[in-house]
Amino acid sequence: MHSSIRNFILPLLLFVVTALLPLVTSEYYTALIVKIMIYSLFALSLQLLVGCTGLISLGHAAFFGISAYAVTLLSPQYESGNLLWMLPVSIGIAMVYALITGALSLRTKGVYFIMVTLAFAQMAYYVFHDTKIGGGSDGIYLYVRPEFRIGDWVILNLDNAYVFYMFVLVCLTLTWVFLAMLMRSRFGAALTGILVNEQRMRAAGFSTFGYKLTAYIIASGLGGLAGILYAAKDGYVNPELMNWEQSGLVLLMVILGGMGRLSGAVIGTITLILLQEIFQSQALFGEFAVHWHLTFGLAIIILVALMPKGLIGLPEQLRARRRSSAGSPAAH
Amino acid sequence: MTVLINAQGLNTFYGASHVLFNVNLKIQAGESVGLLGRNGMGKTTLIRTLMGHLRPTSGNIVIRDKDHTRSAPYQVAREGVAYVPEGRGIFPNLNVRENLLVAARSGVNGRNDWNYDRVLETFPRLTERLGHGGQQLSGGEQQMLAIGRALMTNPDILILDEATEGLAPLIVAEIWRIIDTIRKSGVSTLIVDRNFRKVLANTDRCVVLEKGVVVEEKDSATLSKQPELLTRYLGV
Amino acid sequence: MDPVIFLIQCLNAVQYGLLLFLVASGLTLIFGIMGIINLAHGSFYMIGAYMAFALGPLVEQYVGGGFVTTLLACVILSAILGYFLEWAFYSYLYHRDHLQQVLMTYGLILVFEELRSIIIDNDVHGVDTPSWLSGAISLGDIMTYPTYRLFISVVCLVVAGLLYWLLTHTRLGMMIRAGASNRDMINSLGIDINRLFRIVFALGVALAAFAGAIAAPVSSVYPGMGHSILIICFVVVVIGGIGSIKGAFVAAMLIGFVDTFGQVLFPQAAGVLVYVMMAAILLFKPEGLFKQG
Amino acid sequence: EVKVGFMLPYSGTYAQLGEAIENGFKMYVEEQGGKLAGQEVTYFRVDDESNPSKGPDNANRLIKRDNVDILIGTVHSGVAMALAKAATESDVTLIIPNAGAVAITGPLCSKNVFRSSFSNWQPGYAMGVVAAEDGHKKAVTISWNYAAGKESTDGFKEAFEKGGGEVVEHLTLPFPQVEFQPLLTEIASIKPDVVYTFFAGGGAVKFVQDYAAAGLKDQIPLVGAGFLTDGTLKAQGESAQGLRTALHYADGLDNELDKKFRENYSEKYPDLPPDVYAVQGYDAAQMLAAGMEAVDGDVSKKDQMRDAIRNATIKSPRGDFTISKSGNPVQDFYLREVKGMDNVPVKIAVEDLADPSRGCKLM
Amino acid sequence: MTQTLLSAKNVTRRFGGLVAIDNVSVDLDRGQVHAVIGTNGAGKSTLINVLSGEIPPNEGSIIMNGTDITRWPQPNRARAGLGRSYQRTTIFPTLTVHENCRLSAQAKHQKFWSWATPAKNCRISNEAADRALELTGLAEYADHTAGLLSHGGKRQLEIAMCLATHPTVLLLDEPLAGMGAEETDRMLDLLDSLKKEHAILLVEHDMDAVFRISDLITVMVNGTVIAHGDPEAIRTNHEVQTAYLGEDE
Ligand SMILES: Nc1ncnc2c1ncn2[C@@H]1O[C@H](COP(=O)(O)OP(=O)(O)OP(=O)(O)O)[C@@H](O)[C@H]1O
Ligand SMILES: Nc1ncnc2c1ncn2[C@@H]1O[C@H](COP(=O)(O)OP(=O)(O)OP(=O)(O)O)[C@@H](O)[C@H]1O
Ligand SMILES: [Mg+2]
Ligand SMILES: [Mg+2]
Repeated sequence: MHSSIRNFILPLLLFVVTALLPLVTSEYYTALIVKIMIYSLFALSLQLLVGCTGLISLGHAAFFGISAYAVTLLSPQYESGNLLWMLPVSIGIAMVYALITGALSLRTKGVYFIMVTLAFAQMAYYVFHDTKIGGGSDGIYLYVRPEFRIGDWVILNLDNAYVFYMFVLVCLTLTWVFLAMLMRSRFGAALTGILVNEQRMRAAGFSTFGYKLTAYIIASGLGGLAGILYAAKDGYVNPELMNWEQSGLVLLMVILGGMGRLSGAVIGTITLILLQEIFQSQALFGEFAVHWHLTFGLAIIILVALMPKGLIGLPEQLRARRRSSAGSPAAH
Repeated sequence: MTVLINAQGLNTFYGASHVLFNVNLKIQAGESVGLLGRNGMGKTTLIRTLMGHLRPTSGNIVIRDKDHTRSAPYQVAREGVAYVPEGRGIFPNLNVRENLLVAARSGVNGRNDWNYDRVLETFPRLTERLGHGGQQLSGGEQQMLAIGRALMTNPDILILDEATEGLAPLIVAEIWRIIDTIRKSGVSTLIVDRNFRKVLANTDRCVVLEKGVVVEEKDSATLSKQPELLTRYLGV
Repeated sequence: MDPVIFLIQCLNAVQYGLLLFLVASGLTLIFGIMGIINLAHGSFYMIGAYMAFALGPLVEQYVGGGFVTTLLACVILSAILGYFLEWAFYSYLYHRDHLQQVLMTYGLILVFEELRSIIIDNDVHGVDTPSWLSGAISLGDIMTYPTYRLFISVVCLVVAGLLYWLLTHTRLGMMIRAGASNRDMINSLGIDINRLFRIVFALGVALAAFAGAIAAPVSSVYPGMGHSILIICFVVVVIGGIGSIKGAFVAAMLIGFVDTFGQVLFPQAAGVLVYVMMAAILLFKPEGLFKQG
Repeated sequence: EVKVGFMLPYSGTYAQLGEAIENGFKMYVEEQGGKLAGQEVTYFRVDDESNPSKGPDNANRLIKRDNVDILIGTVHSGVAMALAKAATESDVTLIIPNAGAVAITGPLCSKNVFRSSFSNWQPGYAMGVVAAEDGHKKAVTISWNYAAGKESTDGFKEAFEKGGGEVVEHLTLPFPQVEFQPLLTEIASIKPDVVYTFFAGGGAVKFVQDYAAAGLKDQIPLVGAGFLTDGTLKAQGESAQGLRTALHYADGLDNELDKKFRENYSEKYPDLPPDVYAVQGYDAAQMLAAGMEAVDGDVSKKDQMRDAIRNATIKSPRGDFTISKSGNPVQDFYLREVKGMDNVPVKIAVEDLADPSRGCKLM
Repeated sequence: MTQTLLSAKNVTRRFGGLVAIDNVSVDLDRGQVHAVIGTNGAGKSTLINVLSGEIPPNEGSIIMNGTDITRWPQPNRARAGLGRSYQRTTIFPTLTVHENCRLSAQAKHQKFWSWATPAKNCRISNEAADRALELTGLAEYADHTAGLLSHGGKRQLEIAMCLATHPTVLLLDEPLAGMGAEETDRMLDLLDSLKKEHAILLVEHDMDAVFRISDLITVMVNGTVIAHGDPEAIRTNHEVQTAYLGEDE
């Protein structure tokens, strides 16, 4: 009984509540929730790499940006594009880029991997920044939100704010469910094994390269999905979407939330975005809100100092503290 | 004879699991003590507690009349305690020569018996591999290096946790011979080794741990004449 | 390209490479050898530059010294800052996941930038070249080359040499490297690793700040200056092979050449060339050019 | 009451500009007694961090959270693009006090978007006219490899080649790199008659210093869009003396309004120079005032208000200017020369220069 | 009627200038424990690394069941039935003991397309894991976190993980190191029972154990084979005594 509440009823409740939120919150907060959901999806996709497989990528924004650009460029200029084919194609483009760059970057390990992924992302960045493909450094507009349609029958029109909200929510939920199932499956177990000790996995008979590459491509595809949603949300894409700072931001979300658990990515995202929101708020901080980087930075430092396992480790940490007041390994 | 290490009533935890229960251990200067017990009984834990890597929840550790219960490992080491850990702890990114030189130090009262040349004389195999990184050594070579490195600190007491693991019989014999010389030169030793016969033969006294409790503490000579005890505690 | 211009471009490349090395050298120490992923390194560079800007007049007024005194003051102050920061922030992170350092240092970047904006301002400032170095040498028929840039190059070479010697030929260097790979063990050998790391960290910060201060007259000081230098420094360290001073030096030179000639020969692709080079090198040498150990 | 939202950079490279714009704007409002067309003005501000990827969200903070009536922003072109898009979508009036992206008043122009500053094309064009008049035949242009740089140098090229010269080479380096030495060497090897450049902020300081240090300053005249020497003179020091640039503003214009503006501004913000950014902020407020006067302060009459702005003549410290159909100022561009800490006007380079606004459907 | 499951023919491996194994040939037959002993740094672990595919040989070939597998990557060899243990403990420290074994066992049934079924429900893998733990005497620690085991416990787990993959050829690198007397006995019994079905290569420095259990012994010194034969021949071989065993105590 207890576990079924935890595993089924609670998430369902959460879903329903989130789905109903736009009815009570203002337009702005609805948009904020959409933003949080998109970034959560983005962070989840990175969690698959960083927390679940141990592949720390500092170039994940490339896929976010590539798909965002793809959907923008594929859309006809003055009418609504059809996501039914644009969605898979845009994600597919990101995945093809992931296949090529992943096959190359996975030859390296550790910090070297971090830097190679960064390099490939910067290449994508400069392609869009320095050439005219996508409007150069100024970026380009997606004038009309895309929709799902078959023939003339419009299934989902994302121009409607609530439809879009629900669409993002469903994407996020499906991604979560998909990743949760994935991580419990044999494939996921193998990823965990690679995270912990790749050498042993190979000795046992796992071709780890294939696993890592698959994980890399899946993560990129999901990152691309987030990018598409982002482009649809704002109708504007810019090369900065795939800059290393964007990659760094989503990495921070994962680290802050805690690594290895899906909820970590989401909690990290929510926290980071809300903190930014709060410290920037003139209503709360008055004139000092201009210096929000200071308060935000300090908040991050404090969070790290107090929570060695990220935000999701917090309950565990508190329980452990209550249990044994002393007698841990000496901290030298 | 002066007491070098005197640990009283040690209780050590890993998180919530209680591993050492009221352990007492006293080592005199020049004395050689063996630590016996099956796998997982807490031998390594006891050593790490003595070294200051783990902090006991209760009990106290006195080394040379100074309280070191809450000291950091480097403070303990500076009292002339050298440690060859289980798993060797070689610095993989330093070559053999550097692994040795980084540890070089004269002993507590300025003794300088052990230096680079003497260590290499003792382990000629290392001489051939001076420029190689620690990571590239064979298992046995690493073990020699770890012992050599500990000796470079000119210790008064040498703690060997499974120091002969992975060594060829010839070398093992050599190491026991060295332990014997070290012992004869007045350096105390605390030895954990799976070859209990050798331990018994090379120590003055043995402490037997079972589930974190000291269950036996006897002269090595006496203990070796009591096979029933050995069977009970070591399963042989 | 005519040969004179080609030679001048080579000179530019070397000089840029040397400057890059100087900035990256502190990072080599902290990141490559101590294993701390310190994103705030760019901020230390920025702090050094701003110190040179802010302290210059003060030093002149109260101490009476010139440029060298200012540099010295920067180095000392930043070393103290580094020592304090290690104690206050970094020392908690060694036994944690490496990625937590990334998060913490990110927080520090924000704090430093904002403090800079509050304490100094958001303006662009120039720092004067000391008069005894303000001359120029003529190159080709219409170009000249400032003496100060040569001075920087010489300083870079000296720093490179010192650092190489410190790390590979002194016991301190061995201890640092040993401590980075196994803190517990070096501790067991009687070395106070905490203090050692604090000192090394201070040294790394001082190096970064020194680079900022000495580069200030040619780069001027401006908000966000630390930001732009950070990534390229990581690229230098990684291409060279983590933990290798020699590697960092070679990598910085390589980048100097690729960047210089890239801008001239392939202007459209100049932005990506460095990254293409890094990717290519790492694909063939997955551990950088001169991996340690 | 009218709600004005500032979306400006308050941190990072452009923070200083953001501050100047806000100051200028507020100063005009205060000169009117804190009211525009009888309406109390309340301000909201958001730091845009000059980060386009946060642009849409930041814009929505003001539009949706704070429900502002008027948007003022911003400095960075990419962010301005995002802002223009968000403003158009929510039909909020936007006055851009700096960003010069040509597209905003070109193909993307919209009836709710105005600019109180310039388009990147304009200063380049003005400078090109002068450079050709001066008899230069062979020019090299240099800028970062980004849209603003390209647009500015294109403007220069258009005028310069119309005047009989030729741009032989367009040099670029990746944004925001500041290692100019290789390109300076390249310039020395081409030996053009004149070099036109578009840099701003830290890049401008360093470029001017390096150009002088490389010994090129005395050999090949350096000209540029005015930002090359605006707000950067103190840092550039000796190396900027004598440089000629084109901009819609200069220090010490022969104009009563300007004298008063500078006096008041210096009194109010003694630490800050009365620069072109402050003027652009000041004029943004004037444009808004002109619009609001026409509707008696009822900002909900959006169309009327916007028409009024389009038809207004603004009495600016920079000299009077009108606004084109695309929303961009039609204004005089001055040729200025650096003397001491000032950009002294030499002459009017081009009178009433209008951006061609190619592709704008409102034209 | 012995059946050779794995053989190395004239294998050489160099590290820079160092010849770690020099022209070594070994045959592993079903039903035999083939011990490789030798001085430290003789190249025993390197031999295992080359056989298991961890590193490629510079020269020579490796044949498994009549197939040349010299160019096969390690995972393929493992799936073909080559199991190995490591001299330096190589386990999954953050997983439980049981999960360690289950994950190893799963290598034979990867099915990474079946994403709907949780890995922990894989019956075959679970059974293989249970059996491996039973055999190595770790059953009571099944739920412990592997990284928190004592050194000896980890060594046992190392073997259990190797067994869980159901290999036909076992390459064991010092399996007895770190084990207490009791565990040693158990392990030797286990090897004895396994050898009927498997070919076992045993690298070990515990001479009592080696002589007790092995059928064939190869002795290496500095990368070359100096002796090869049954235990009695080796024990009395003078060269082996001076190079490796030391004079009988
Ligand atoms: N880091 C740890 N966290 C939790 N428990 C631990 C940890 N390290 C060891 N233990 C447990 O503490 C007990 C004692 O371990 P210890 O390593 O001291 O045994 P040992 O006597 O040295 O065994 P061995 O002979 O196998 O080395 C074991 O049950 C082990 O599982
Ligand atoms: N990756 C490597 N790079 C360079 N040299 C290596 C490498 N691996 C092993 N060696 C060297 O090759 C030789 C053989 O090593 P190996 O590990 O095979 O010895 P071993 O017989 O297993 O010894 P031990 O019994 O001590 O474990 C040693 O001298 C070792 O230093
Ligand atoms: Mg132990
Ligand atoms: Mg070995």
